[in-house]
Amino acid sequence: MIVVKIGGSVVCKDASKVIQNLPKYADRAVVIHGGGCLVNELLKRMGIEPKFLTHPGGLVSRYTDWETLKVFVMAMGWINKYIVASLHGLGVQALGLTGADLGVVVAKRKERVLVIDERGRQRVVDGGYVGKIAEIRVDKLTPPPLKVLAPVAVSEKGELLNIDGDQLAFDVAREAKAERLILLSDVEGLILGGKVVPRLTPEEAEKLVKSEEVRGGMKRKLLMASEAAKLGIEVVISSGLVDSPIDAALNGAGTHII
Amino acid sequence: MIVVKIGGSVVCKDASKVIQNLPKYADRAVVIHGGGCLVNELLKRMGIEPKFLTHPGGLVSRYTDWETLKVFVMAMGWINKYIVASLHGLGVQALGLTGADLGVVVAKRKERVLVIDERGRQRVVDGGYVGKIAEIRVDKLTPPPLKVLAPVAVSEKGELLNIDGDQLAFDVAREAKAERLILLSDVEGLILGGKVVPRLTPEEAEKLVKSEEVRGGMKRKLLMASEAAKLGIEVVISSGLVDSPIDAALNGAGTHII
Amino acid sequence: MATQKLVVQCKVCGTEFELPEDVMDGEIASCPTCGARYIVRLKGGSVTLEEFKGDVEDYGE
Amino acid sequence: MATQKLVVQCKVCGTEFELPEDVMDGEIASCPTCGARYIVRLKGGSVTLEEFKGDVEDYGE
Ligand SMILES: [Zn+2]
Ligand SMILES: [Zn+2]
Repeated sequence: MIVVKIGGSVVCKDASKVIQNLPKYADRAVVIHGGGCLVNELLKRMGIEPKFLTHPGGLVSRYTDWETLKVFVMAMGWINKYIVASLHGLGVQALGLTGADLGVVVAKRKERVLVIDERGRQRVVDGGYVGKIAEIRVDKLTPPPLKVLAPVAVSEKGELLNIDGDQLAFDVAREAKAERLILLSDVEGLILGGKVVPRLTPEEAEKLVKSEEVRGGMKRKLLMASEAAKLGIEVVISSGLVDSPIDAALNGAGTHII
Repeated sequence: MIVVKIGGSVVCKDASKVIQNLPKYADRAVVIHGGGCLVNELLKRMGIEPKFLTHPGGLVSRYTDWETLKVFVMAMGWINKYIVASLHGLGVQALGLTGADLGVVVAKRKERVLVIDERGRQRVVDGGYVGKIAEIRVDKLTPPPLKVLAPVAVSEKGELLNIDGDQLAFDVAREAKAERLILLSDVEGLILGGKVVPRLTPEEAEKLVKSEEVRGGMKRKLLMASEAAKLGIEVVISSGLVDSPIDAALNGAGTHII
Repeated sequence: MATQKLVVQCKVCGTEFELPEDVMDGEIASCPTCGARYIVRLKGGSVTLEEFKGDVEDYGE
Repeated sequence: MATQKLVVQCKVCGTEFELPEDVMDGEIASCPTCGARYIVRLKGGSVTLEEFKGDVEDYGE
């Protein structure tokens, strides 16, 4: 099985190339998509001010209150159904899911988080509707039919929760003992010195995470990739905007962590 | 099998009573929901002006352009996943679907519609993203697990389409040869002379459709109900806002067309 | 430039008839002789008549 | 009404200590003697200390 993560940057720029390439893999892939960019656009359009939390150590994270959760689920719902409908047009019967459907992704709500408040004091506040993945029912995700999974989980209490798409893709790949995890975004791979790094061992990836050469989202991707590679899952970080991006990734494009 | 339609008025006012009553019927129901009120609220909030078409004969219908379709699918997606997640909290593994998922509801886009334009002349214009149900794959809707279906269909070309929820519920009931179709809304049934009419034959329902005593949405409900009743499906029009509304409908509350 | 008259010919009875000056794409036009109805198509400056078989949705639902 | 001092007692070493006047619900307070940390809970006008076991998410991801 291969796990294909369609990053938000691909979703918002041009998902057509990936979608057209998916039918070929319909009987052996699981698709996970992002869409943060559409969430931001919608929040803006609806005049909802983004809220942030500052954590001890200075890390700032988005605060998902009830209203933001609603927008998150709605935006992901549109992306999910757009992909599924497009696949229908290409002759593939796909099933779009959130974690709530059949309880495929159960998460624990971060009920209490420690923040530094506006007065500079440490305070414990409600964590909002963000989840930490607790259980994946991978038997429900195995193709056929092709499953298209949104980064939305459910809590035991029946709450919908915002979860991280890369983390979800990684967890699904691990639980499914997938052969490959393909992370498609708008970058061609890990770029060092102006060139795509074709291949990394898990150890090299880990070293890079600790270095200054790699930033933010790529850091997290490499960290997860090195973990996955140690479990025998080949991780590919490559572009979802090129022609036949899945074929390309399997044929050596991008950065392979193996 | 019973088909339970949760009308938009129930969704927007208080869906908790129906949701709490659903687990009991999880192994023999199919749920279809509406949500027009949330669509309107979202359109307003996003500053999207509702567009309308005037048809020969004076009938006015909402025009679903691409932007409106997006909002429609997003609003329905939230409602769908909210119901599914709530059921998860009650211990029921449900599967939320649009017609695009597994191709369960295929519709034909109304590509050309006849309108009276602003100058009073007849004109053929693009019909927008509205669908006429063409095929329902009822084998994919049979419980278990409990399916929760949004009024969104897919075209053969892979377009998402807005379809009418009552029509969908009626078509699913017919295709599934359901015993009962329960239409839950914010009214207690067909009210004549200040009282709920407990029972109607299909012929009586048809007569009422032609009379002046019944208006708008209720007219359409009665028309479909009389058709359904002739096929041996008992239709119940009752309130979704009371305690255990499905139990109540099955125990004689509301208007039964049989 | 003088206003150009939009003259079309009925495919049923051959009558030539004039379309209103402000005719829009998709508008329904009827032949004054035989009553045949057409959808007026304006594309790239040319006018064509498309048969109107009444096969459009009237949104009656 | 005179400002009421918010005095609480450490559950570990028994030291009584004062909370800042503008303390908010959920705020972390430390015992000045033993360093034990608490979550301050303000409910219905009364102040209680909840043990802070550090079992809150720090959002590290
Ligand atoms: Zn003629
Ligand atoms: Zn102490």
